[in-house]
This record gives sequence, structure tokens and C-alpha cells, in this order.
Amino acid sequence: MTELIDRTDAAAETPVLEELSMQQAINRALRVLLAEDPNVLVFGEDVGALGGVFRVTDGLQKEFGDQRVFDTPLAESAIMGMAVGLAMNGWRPVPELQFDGFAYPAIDQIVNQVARMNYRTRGAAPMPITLRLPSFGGIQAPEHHGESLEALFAHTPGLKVAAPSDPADAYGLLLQSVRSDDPVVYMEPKARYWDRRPVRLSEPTDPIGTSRIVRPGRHATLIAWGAMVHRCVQVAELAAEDGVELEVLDLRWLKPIDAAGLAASVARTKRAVVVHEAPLTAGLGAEVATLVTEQCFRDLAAPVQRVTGFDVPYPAGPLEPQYLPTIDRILFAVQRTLEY
Amino acid sequence: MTELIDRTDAAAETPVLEELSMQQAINRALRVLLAEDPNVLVFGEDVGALGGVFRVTDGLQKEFGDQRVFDTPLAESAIMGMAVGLAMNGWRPVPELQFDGFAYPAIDQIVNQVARMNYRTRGAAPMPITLRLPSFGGIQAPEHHGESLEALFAHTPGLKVAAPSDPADAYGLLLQSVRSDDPVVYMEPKARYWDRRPVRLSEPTDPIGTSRIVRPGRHATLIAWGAMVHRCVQVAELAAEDGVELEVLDLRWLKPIDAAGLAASVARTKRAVVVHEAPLTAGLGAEVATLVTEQCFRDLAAPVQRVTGFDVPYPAGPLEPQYLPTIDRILFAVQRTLEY
Amino acid sequence: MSTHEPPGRDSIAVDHLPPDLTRALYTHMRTARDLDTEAVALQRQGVFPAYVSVRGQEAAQVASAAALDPGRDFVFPTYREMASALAYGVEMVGYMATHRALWHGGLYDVMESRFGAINAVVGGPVPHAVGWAVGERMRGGEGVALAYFGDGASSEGDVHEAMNFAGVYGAPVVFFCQNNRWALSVPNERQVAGGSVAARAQGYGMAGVTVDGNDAAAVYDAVTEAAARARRGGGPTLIEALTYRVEPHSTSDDTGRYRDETEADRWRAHRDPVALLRAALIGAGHATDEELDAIDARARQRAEEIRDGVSAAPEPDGSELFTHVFRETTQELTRQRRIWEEEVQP
Amino acid sequence: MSTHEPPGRDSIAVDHLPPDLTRALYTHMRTARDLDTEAVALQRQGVFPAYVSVRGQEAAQVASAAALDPGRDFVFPTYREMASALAYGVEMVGYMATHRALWHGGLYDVMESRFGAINAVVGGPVPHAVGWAVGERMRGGEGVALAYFGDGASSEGDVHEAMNFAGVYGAPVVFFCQNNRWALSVPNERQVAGGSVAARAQGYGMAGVTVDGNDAAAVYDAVTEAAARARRGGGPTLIEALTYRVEPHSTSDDTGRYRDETEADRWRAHRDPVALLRAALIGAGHATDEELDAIDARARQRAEEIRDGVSAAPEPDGSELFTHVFRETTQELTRQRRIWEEEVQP
Ligand SMILES: Cc1ncc(C[n+]2csc(CCOP(=O)(O)OP(=O)(O)O)c2C)c(N)n1
Ligand SMILES: Cc1ncc(C[n+]2csc(CCOP(=O)(O)OP(=O)(O)O)c2C)c(N)n1
Ligand SMILES: [Mg+2]
Ligand SMILES: [Mg+2]
Repeated sequence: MTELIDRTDAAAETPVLEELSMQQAINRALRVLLAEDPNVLVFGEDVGALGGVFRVTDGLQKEFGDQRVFDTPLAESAIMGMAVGLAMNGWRPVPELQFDGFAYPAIDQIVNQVARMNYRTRGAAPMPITLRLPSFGGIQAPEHHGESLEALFAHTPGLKVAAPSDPADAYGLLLQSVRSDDPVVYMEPKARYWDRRPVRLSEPTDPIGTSRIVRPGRHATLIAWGAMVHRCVQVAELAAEDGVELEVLDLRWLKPIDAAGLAASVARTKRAVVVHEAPLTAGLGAEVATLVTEQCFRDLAAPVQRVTGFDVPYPAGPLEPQYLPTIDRILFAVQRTLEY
Repeated sequence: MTELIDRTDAAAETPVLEELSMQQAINRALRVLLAEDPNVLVFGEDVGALGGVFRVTDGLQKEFGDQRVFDTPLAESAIMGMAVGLAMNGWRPVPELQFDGFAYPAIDQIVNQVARMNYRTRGAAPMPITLRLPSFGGIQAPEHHGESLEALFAHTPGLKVAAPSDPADAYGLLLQSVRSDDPVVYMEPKARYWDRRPVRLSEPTDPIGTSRIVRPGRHATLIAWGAMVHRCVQVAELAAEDGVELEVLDLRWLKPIDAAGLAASVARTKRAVVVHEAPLTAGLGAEVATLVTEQCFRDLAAPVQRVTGFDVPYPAGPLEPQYLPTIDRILFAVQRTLEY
Repeated sequence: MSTHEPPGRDSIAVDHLPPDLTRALYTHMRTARDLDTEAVALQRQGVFPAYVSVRGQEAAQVASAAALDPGRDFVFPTYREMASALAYGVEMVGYMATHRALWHGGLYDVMESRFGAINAVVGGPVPHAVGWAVGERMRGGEGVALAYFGDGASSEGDVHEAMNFAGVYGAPVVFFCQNNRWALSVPNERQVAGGSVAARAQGYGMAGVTVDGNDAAAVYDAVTEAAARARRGGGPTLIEALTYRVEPHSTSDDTGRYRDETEADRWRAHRDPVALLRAALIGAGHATDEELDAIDARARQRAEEIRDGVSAAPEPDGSELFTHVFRETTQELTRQRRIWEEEVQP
Repeated sequence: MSTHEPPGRDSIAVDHLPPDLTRALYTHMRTARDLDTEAVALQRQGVFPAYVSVRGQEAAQVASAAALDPGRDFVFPTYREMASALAYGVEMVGYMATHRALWHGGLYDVMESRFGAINAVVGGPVPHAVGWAVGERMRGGEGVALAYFGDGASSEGDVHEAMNFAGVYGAPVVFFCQNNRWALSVPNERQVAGGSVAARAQGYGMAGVTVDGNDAAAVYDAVTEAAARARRGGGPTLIEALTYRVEPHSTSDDTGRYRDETEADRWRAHRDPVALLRAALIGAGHATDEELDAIDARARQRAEEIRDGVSAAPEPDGSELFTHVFRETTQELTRQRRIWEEEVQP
């Protein structure tokens, strides 16, 4: 399938510096994908004329027609089930589920069908499906609009999971995800959709599963993904004022996890804090902490610290900032690890 | 609700030693519960006349009538959704979902409704629901009949999660789960259903969230739940022949996890191996390893070892024994931790 | 074959109903309309982060709720049943608190109100109604459960499973679909295969009824009949109330992207349920213009009181994050609460 | 109002169909019957850990599959479509391998067979058929998707969502329900509200057809018509084939716990689809007793060959645990595979 695709044009252009939000960068990636591969289909609730509730699919239906970009009825399980059937008929589906919390009705199709079909058919029926899922919290939204499902997806054999933290990465990771012949859950940090910054949109070069050092440092490594990367950078800037140099590692790929990248950083810094929005217990932070500990046991000066959402249902407006990892909580954890 | 219940009879009897399988012990617990509390309802697919595909509900419909014990149509989401409504009308639902892998269609109701309703209503609408879920693998069953969903449930705020490993505990934990006013996912290890042993069925005494040392030892702690407890005991017996004394800790409650119990054991043994059937990445083993490491960092002589299912979909018959943690793999891990 | 041509009738009749009742319906609808207007304003002022309007659906909501008995029935709402809540007697400051994002689900007492928590999962609460109803019959009660849902929700698997359960168990449920023609940006034609939600009823062996959702009397009659049937053991009914979402889906929505407003304008101009009922009351001699003006004034006052109440309501304390997770909390949660106290508490 | 009174007719007619076709149907049904018998025996011998019999459903399965075009259509089966697989031309040793638990989903090539992987999630594959069909029309193909499901499966949300999608998109799908009256231990009366799966079709604006599932000719006609309609753009059809599960749900089941066998006995004695078809072939002059005996002998031989093939099939190598998880494997999986090689490999 991929052989037919001509990417020379996109790749040849030297990317220019542009001021773009993540939401625009994702939109641009979708445009590239729809243009380069006639098998790519974008569908979901309200992704057509409306352009999605976050306008991520804005203008795509107009540009590519209502066969390539179309609305579905309001039924998440069927959206993912339809993706399976489309993939079996040679398409490359890029479904959207409108919000993280509404992925739950589709979990059966995702776990029992999408993630397993290649295995079940011993490679006969690959599932080149990318599920776009507006994810995580921080926008004071209604219930079920602020959930973090990465631990569930990462625990599911057969799925890959990406979570970009800035516009340029959002662009590159989406190109990789959709071009991959494996199913990918692509988690978009809603809280960063409107973050505009000067970026060069370019073809991805790092292989799937590579993390990224967003800010180098030597006293401890802060490990995060999605919107928490930005928060960790803020923490690092504050800590730097006190002479503490924190390295910020953006995991980006939550499956496969860049174990080597984690080890390389923490082997240098000897200390690590992992930060995520999801509740603590059985969150992906436990996996990250364990991977770090398994690999850097002798180097570690302190146990990996976890700063996460609390083990409570995602709360409404005024309580949201008290639920999400705050700058203070991350700083306390840094202090604990430094003083251990 | 609980005030009305008379448990003196059950509690007063001195338990006698009987030879019982886990499947019978669970059946007995359900009988006690149905008898002691007129609000307890048992329902699910084929739990009535058939007595469940594992005969766990055998004879209950005959004894308590088809209002208290009843079949449902084949729809997992509605089974859990119905449980919510029944709870709001004062009942104490004990639904069964027929197999672990068929809990996925009900995940939305479990996560977004059952687990949250008490929170959403600020305590007005408690959910004293116990979901009985035949779980885990080891019986060479068809696809979706060997899954381990504990990480997902443990990660869900508002749920408690139990997984007994033998008939006596199965009895006690089920009494506790159903009498609790919080929702509990009670995971029954299918591979141990037919394990008969002499037991005394008695009222539970340890509070919810207490682990249990199944076999004391001093060189390392093996941590497991469900059917893997039995396997760890076998490993400990083998290791003892070589003079290695392994402690086997049955976690039993996968949420809340007995962090203090884990710490107490590993503080003594200095070494830990966690064993589970679920795939490695983001499995509950990561949480257990992290809890141990957080609490015993200075004591630990080696990183906590994980012996788990591989990151692959649960396989069919002949590959199952190669997927599940084998005695050999656990022994290798013990060796690694001893020689670290 | 759309069921949605605006019925065209620009008048309704209430003559067969008691004047007390029709005036009460009018009072609730008028109050809901005013409260809705206040809520939109609060959103513009930044007091509410977002709001979902019920404008144009007041008849469907108020008349359906008023046909129930809040002493023994139980209502399972979605996120758009403000007017139902009002008519059913829910404490409205607590209800509106959800729109100020003070607490998902609202701050009213769900069990005392017999009006379930506000539920944002489309289709999700429908099986709850069936469970409640099955449980009600088992205990020999005479209550009826009413489940609200939208035309979009009718596509969800949960709604089908719930209807099938209700049919199999003969449960006393009223499935009340407000077909406001839109599910966010998607119209009925691309949402409801076959074009009629009510037509699905037959496939479950239950009564299916299509009713003009902007005709308060017609809605009241349909729900009264369905509830009576359920109460006497006749099983579930599916009612589809045809109405129109004249406002955007929520204050975050932009209808300009996906629909022409002429249809909405027609509904506003000719099918406004409050105006229709007002005219019918006068026509039937149930009230004079002056009496209705007095009702309007009281409605406005009540709406303003609720508005002021919700604006002034205290924010929940952060400790409430931890209070309601379990009935019996855990050591781990207590530990986390301590972290919150030490590291977060404002 | 049960749709399930055994139709009573103890004969069927095939006169209107070409003799080649009816003999082919008979051949497949006879082979499936023998293979089924062999499979039950293999389970008793411990070669298969378990088996789900298709006995009594051969007409429903064979005739529906035979009405399709394996060159362009695509079938989405459940776990009980052995006879369909056979009739559709699936490589049967690979198919039966699933019952020896060699590989979930079977060892035949799903894409080459145009017969989806064996799927154990009740209702789960039905939306796949809709997706395939939507995709087929988008690329201008003329293929039709057929989704098999049971009476029990009709209760699942996925089946509803799939039918609604198919209706909205006008997708070329045949929803083929084998109503064998039982979903494990639960009979239709406590499963299918309203009593008829086919009656649900109307609610989606699609054609609904009830057919005698033990009449191969009637099933063939119904599916032929539905597939033709779908192919010419007429959209989906829901067919309910009334049949009976004369055997236990699976070899692990014990029907004595939940049903009286007299009804099953009646179906066995008077409604056996193979016997009915045999008599009809002779009645229509499509074959003589001797010809049919010859077919029977060949069927038996083929069944035995498949039996021997599956009994002798090699077990998959343990490394296959890791081979098909991803198209592009990961370092972590490679590491785990190394652990398997070092610590597990037999
Ligand atoms: C399960 C689920 N999926 C998606 C959403 C996002 N969403 C909220 S409202 C809505 C449209 C609902 O339409 P309808 O059921 O007709 O109700 P209405 O808004 O018209 O009252 C959508 C898609 C949701 N809340 N829940
Ligand atoms: C989602 C799901 N829930 C439960 C099961 C367990 N189960 C397997 S077959 C079966 C009964 C299915 O009945 P029906 O759909 O009528 O098909 P039949 O077995 O009669 O062919 C059940 C409950 C399953 N496989 N999948
Ligand atoms: Mg609507
Ligand atoms: Mg059946």
C-alpha cells in the first residue's frame, strides 16, 4: 500500500518558520496525509462541516470531499468497528473519538478488535488505523472531557500510543502514526491546542518510540508527556533560578516507551520525577518509574518520584487546578529527590 | 441498609473443616449473602437455571427464586447499567460478566457510571455493586477468555478490586466485597475454580486492603494474586530444596493495595519478584514494584523483578503455557535478584 | 421520509386539561425560558464556562416532567434537562451549579429529588432507568422511571440494550427522546436510519409514540398515558417528541459552520412552545393576559433569584476531591489527601 | 407472540432452483454434517479442547454463504459458522484448527478467503461488515458484506450501532441472524424483546425478512435477493433465519440444566435441514437416491480428510507469540522474545 505513495514533494520543501497552534499543526498533518494517500479517511462525530469541536479537521471536508472526510452517527463503538472493516477493505482510517472519556464505549472494539486483528489473522489483516483522541484535562470542561487513558492503551498488546506536547511534534508524530501499518492511539493534549509558537513543520526523522530531551539539565530528570511537558519546563525554569538544572524529557511515545532514552538521561542525572495527569495508582508513571529503576538501579540516588493526578474522578472547574500536578507539587518532589 | 442485616447466625457457628473447591466456596458465599440481605440480587448471562458457565451460581435460582437470581439478555453494558439503576433503587447488585474479555463492552458503564456515581452525587447515590468476573487464563479457553484486567480496574478511581487465590479467601473476600457499600470488582481465577482443598469457611476478619503471607521466607518476597499465588508457592517449594527461603505474599486486594504489607515483607527480605498473568507494560506489577521501591529504596538489594505475561494478545492452547509466567521464569528472576 | 417537517400548526389546544395544570406548565416553561436567558448571559459574563440552552424545548421538558409523580417516580436526565428539573421540583441553584462547573452532576440531592445526576455520557443513563424500574417492580412499588435522551443518543448501543432489557422484563420505563433534529452538527438525516426514533419501539414489542414536542398538552398527554400504562404493569413506552434545537448545541458551538438558520428561524417564529401555550391558555379561557403577565413577572423574579443564587454559591472546598470517592476511604487516599493539604491546599 | 413455532412443514421445495446449485448445497450441507460429527468425536477424544456444533443449522449457513460471490463479497463470521466457511470455499483444515486451539481466529488466510477471522466477541464483528461495505462503495466496488450473528447477539449494542450506520450510509450489507432459539441457556422469550429480530429492520428503514432457516432454498433466495439489492445500491437487509440449536451450546454445555429436549427432538425428527433438502432434491428430480448416496460418500471422505488434516496439523511455534503483534515490531517486544528464547522455549 505504502509503495504507491509519493512523499517527495512534502519532503523536498525546506520547512519554513511559521507561527502555528498545535490544533493548526495537526490540521496541516491531516491535509498532508489526505493528499499523499488516497486511502486515508478521516471520520468521526462532527468532524465534517463543523470541523470537529476543536476545529482540528477544519476545512478538510471542503478540500477533500465528503467521502474522504465524513461525519458518523453518535456511536463510538461503531466508529472503531467501522474502522476495522474499512482497514480490511484497504483503507487507512483516521477516526476521531470526540473526547477521551467517550473512548470508553469503544474500548471493546479498540482492545478486542483493532489491537488484535493483525495477530488474530497472523498478519493477513493489518490495522493501519490511527485513532485521534483529544485527551487530558486542564480546560475546565464538563465531566468525561478531561481523562487520561494512556495507561489502558499502553497496557494493550498490539497498540502503539503517541502523545505530542507541541505543534511541531504533533505534526511529525501524526504523520508517523498514520503512515504506520500498526494501530496507533494518538492522544492530543487539549490544553495545548491553542498554544501558538513559531515552528517548522517537517517530516519526522526520529523513529517511532523515541523520546526527546526538551531541556537539558543535570540534577534530575523530569519525565512527562502531553501538556505536562510544558508544566515541567516551567518548573525547570523556576528551579534554574535556584541553580537546580532539571532535564525535561518528553516521552512522546507511550508505547513503545523509549527505555534506552530514559536510562541515558537518568544515568546522568541520578534522579527522576515522572509527572502525569492520570490518577496515581496503576498509572503510566509506575511503568516509567519501574523502567528507570530496572535500568538505573545502582545509579539512582533516590526512588523515582511520581507527581500525578490524585486517585479521584476528574473534578469540575475550581477543583481541576488542585487535582492536576501543580508547579509546587513538582518542585516539592524535586526537592524530595535532591534531599533523599 | 446494612443495619437491618442479621449476621449473628453465620458468625456464631464455628466453621468446620470441609473439602471444597473455590467454585463451591464462592457459591456458598453467595448463598450466605442472598440469605442475610434481601436486597442482594445475583444476575448476568446464564447465571439462572444453568448456574453460570462455571456453575458458580449453581442452585441459587432454585433456592432464592428467579427475582433474586436471574438471567439477563446478552448485553454487558446494560448489565452494569442496570446494576446502577438497581443500586439507586436500594438494591445490592451482584452482577456477573461471563468472562474477563467480555467486560470490555461494559467498561464505559463501569468506569464512567459505577465508579463515579457516589462521587458525582456527593454521596447521595452509593453503588454497593460487586461485579463478579471470572478472570485470568490457564484453562486453554477460546479467545477473550483468559484476560487480566486488573490494571484497568485498579487505575479507575472509585473502584475496589479483589482477587482471591484459594477457596477460603474466595469466600471471605466475597462476603466483604458484597457487604461493602463501595463498588468492588471481584476477579475469580478460573484456573483455580476446581482446586479442592480442606478449608474452614469463616467470616472475614482482616480489613479490606490487607494482603496475606501465604508462606514465610527470608531471601526474597514473591508477590502475586489469583492463580499465580499457587505457582509462586510451587516455586518457593522448589527453591527451598536449594535452601532458598522465599516468602510468598498474596496481594488479594489489588485496590486498595496493601502498601504497608508489601513494605514490611520486603524490608525483611530485601528482594522482591512480582508475578502476574497480564502483559508486562503498564501492568499492575509496575505499580507494585514502584510501591515497594518507594518504600524500601534503601533496603532493596536489587530492583524488583517482574515476571509477567508478554506484551502480546493472549494466545491459544499450546502457546498459553509459554505465555504465562512459568516456574522456570520465576526461578530465573529469583536468581537474578539474589545475584544482583 | 423525514418526520421533521415542522408540523406547521401554529396553534395548540389545551382545552381538555385542567386550567391549574396548564397554568403550572406555563409557569415552569416561562421560568425555564427566563433562566435559560440568564444562563446564556452568565456564560457571556464569564460566570459559566459554558452552557447548553434548552430554548425551544421547554414544552417537551416541562410537560414530560409534570406528567410524573415526583413522590414515587424517578427521572434520569442528560445534560440538557434544565426545564425538566425545574418542573420536577429540583432545587435549581444546585442544578445550575453544574453549569458554573462547581460540581459535575449538580449540587442538588439526587435521591431526595428523585432526579438523577446530570449525566454527560450520551446514552449512558438510559440503562440506569431500566435497572431502577426493574428494581421498582421487584419491590412491588408503583414508581415509573423516565429516561431522557436525544436523537443523537438513539444511535448509541446502550440505548438499544436498555430498550431490549425493558421489553424483556416488562419494566415500567418511559423512554423519552427529545428529537431536536440536531446532534451537535449532525441532522437527523445522517443520524437516525429510517428517520424515526419512535418507529424503533415496534421492534422491541413496545408502544411507540410520536408527539409534537412543542405542544405542551400533547406531550403531557403522551407521558401521562405511558406512565399510567407502565404503572399498571403494561411495560415500557418509547415517546419521540419532535422539537427543534433553535440555539447552538452549547455556547461553544458555531451553527454557521453547518446549518442555515432559516429553519431555526421558522421554529422560533411559529413554533415557540411558550408562545404557543400562552395563546392556547387564553384561547381556552384558562388565563387572561393580565394573569399571564403576572406569572411572567414571577417567573422572571424566580429566574433571577436562581441566577443570583448560583452566581453567589460557594466553590466546593478542595478536600471534597477526596470525600466522595468511596463510602469507606482507603489509607492510600488519606495519604494523598495529606499531600493535597501540604502541597496544594490554597 | 413467538415467531418460533416450528414452521411445521416437514418438506421444502427446491424446484425453482438449478439442479447444479441444489446438489452443491446438499454436498456442502452433508459435508458439514459429517465434519461436525467428526469434530464432536475429536472433542471426546481430547484432540479438541471444546467444540461448538453447527448441527441443524447447515441450511442457514450453507445456503447463505452459497448465495454470495466469494470473488468480490466478504463474510464476517462468529464462532459458529463452520458450514458457511465450507460452502464459501475456506481452507477447512485451517478453519478447524481454531477448535484444536491452535490459533484463535483460525489458520486460513482471511483476506484470500474473503471470510473474516473467527470472532468470539458476540456482536463484535457486525460493525466490521458495515465498515467493509462502506469502504466497498467508496471505491466503487460491487462487493457485499454479510455479517453473521445469533439471536443472543441481537441484544448487543454493537449490532444496533452497526445497523444504524448501515442504514444511514446505505451500505451494501446483509445482516444475517441465525435465530437458533437459544443463546447458551437463554431462550428467545427472555432475550429478544418483541420476539422478532427481523422486525427491528423497519426501525432502521431497511428491509427485514424472516425465513425458514432449515429450508436451504428459502435461505438461498432470501440472501440472493438481499445481496442483489445491496449490489445495486439498495442498501442493507436484515434476514432472520429461524432455526434451532439441536445440540448443546458447546461440548462444555449441559442442556439438561435449562431445557426440555422434546422441542429439540421435534426439530431433529421433522426439521432436519439435510434430510429436508435430500427429500426435496429427489422430489424435484434434481438427483436420484444413488447420486445422493455417492455425494454422501464423497462428503464423508472429505470430512475425514479435514479431520485427519486438523488432527495432524503442527502446533504453532512459540515464537509466533511475538511475530504478529505489530507489523513493525518494537525493541521491547524483541527483548521479551529474547527472554522467551532463553527462559521458556521448549
Ligand atoms: C458517549 C458520548 N459521545 C459523545 C459525546 C459528545 N457530545 C455531547 S452532546 C453530543 C450531541 C448529542 O446529541 P443529542 O443526543 O441529539 O442531544 P442534544 O444535544 O441534541 O440534546 C455529543 C456528540 C458525549 N457527551 N457522550
Ligand atoms: C460479548 C460476549 N459476551 C458473552 C459471550 C459468551 N457467550 C458466548 S456464546 C454466547 C451465546 C450466544 O448466543 P447467540 O448469539 O444466540 O449465538 P449461538 O451461540 O446461538 O450461535 C455467550 C453468552 C461472548 N462470547 N461475547
Ligand atoms: Mg439532538
Ligand atoms: Mg442463538
